[in-house]
Amino acid sequence: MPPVTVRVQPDPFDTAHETALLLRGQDMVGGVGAFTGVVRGGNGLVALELEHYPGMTESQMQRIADSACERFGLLGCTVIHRVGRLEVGMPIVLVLCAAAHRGSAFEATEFIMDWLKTRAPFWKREVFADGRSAWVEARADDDAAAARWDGIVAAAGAELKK
Amino acid sequence: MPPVTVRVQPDPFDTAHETALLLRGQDMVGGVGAFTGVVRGGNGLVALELEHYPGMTESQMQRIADSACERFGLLGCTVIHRVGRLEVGMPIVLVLCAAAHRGSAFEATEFIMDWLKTRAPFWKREVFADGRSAWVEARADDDAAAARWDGIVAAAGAELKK
Amino acid sequence: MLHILYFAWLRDRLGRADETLPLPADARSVQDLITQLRARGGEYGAIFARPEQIRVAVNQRFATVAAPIAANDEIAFFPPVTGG
Amino acid sequence: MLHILYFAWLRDRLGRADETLPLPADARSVQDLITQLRARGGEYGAIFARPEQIRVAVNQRFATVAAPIAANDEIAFFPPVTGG
Repeated sequence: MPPVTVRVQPDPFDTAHETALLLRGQDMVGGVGAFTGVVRGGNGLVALELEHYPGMTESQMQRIADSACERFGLLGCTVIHRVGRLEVGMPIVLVLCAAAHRGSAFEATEFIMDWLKTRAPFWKREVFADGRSAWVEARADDDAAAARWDGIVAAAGAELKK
Repeated sequence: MPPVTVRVQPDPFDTAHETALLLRGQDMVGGVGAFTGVVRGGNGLVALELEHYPGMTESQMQRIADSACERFGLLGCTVIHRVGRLEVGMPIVLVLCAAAHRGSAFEATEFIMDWLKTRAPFWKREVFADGRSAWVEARADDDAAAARWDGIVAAAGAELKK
Repeated sequence: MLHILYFAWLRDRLGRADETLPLPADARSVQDLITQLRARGGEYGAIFARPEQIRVAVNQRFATVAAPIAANDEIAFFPPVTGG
Repeated sequence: MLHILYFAWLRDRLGRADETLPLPADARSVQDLITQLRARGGEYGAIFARPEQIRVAVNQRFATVAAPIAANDEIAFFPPVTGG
């Protein structure tokens, strides 16, 4: 099996360090696709507070990372998701997918992000400058993006209302 | 205009540093798409030697980065391409695209990579363990990938045989 | 005993993060448990009257209302996720 | 004067990275220049007899064989690119 790292942590991550770890000892990697999610401001937002379901989060992240390795023939995969209070402009999530060719690296990175947005048990609360806070609602277009990937994602996240 | 950085250099790049620069002073970025190209081994390859067309390379990279910003509504873009001798496992190229939403960050990163593969004046020579070396030939599937992006890429790279 | 977990606004509105209770006598599925919780009335009644706004996991895997439940299961209720 | 540049295997085979020559009398386009270079014979003849394997840039922009050329232009010949 290729090297897979999944972590949930309050601390920042170091993209360069994680990329170096992913490449270490490998000589058939042609490219690493990456995505860094960032707290986007606007409307007086000052921070997000992220909570998750300890245990389930990590096991689900491991499953989807393994599944991405198999589906896209990855040579390695790293998924790190932060929790706790994160100010505007701070990185929240990092996905790295190493592959022989760039096409599968790009596809796998998008696949994992779509999955994280719709099937990983994290919840965000928005905290505003005036002291208000509110739970973020799920977005229909995230569900649509995840639906592109057919059976695998759907099976991983069957909904209550069925 | 959003911040655009393009560079051609023999030295390694620092992805974390470049990402931090791209995010500095911005508060509407929701995600950064990234791709790191790496020297892939196999068949006794020990290194690539990359040459380029100084002047044209930088101006073409600037054009495509500006065009990606406009086409995908990017909030910033960084493209760094290394030249000279690069051993197996070493990073060659870095593309970072910052956007409000992940869809455009992913698309722009792929767009720029497809363009670099087919329209940026770089050439690779493969150096093998037994001392042989050979220029890499262009790949038809890279042309096909670039063709997805229609007018913009085609116009930037009209071929001699027309 | 069932271990029941609540996350995000379910936890806020119910005022608890988890509870432990015996497997109800007639409860065979998640739907049976939802019916029992709804019968408590108050915030439980309001929340579990609208199962379309809730997701469920049984033993840390997403599940449907039809999923069977058994003693010692961990059942989690939460809103649609918003990570990434 | 035209400044002509050669890259990658064109430079290797021609044994030079660039040359400067007066705009040939009848040369109005890249095609006219290619015809002149081909007429030199030897490696020039062999390479410029097969323009489909060559790309060209005029003043650092990709161009077609139909592109006009003028005195002081920088004309570059090279194989299809392989960066990224």
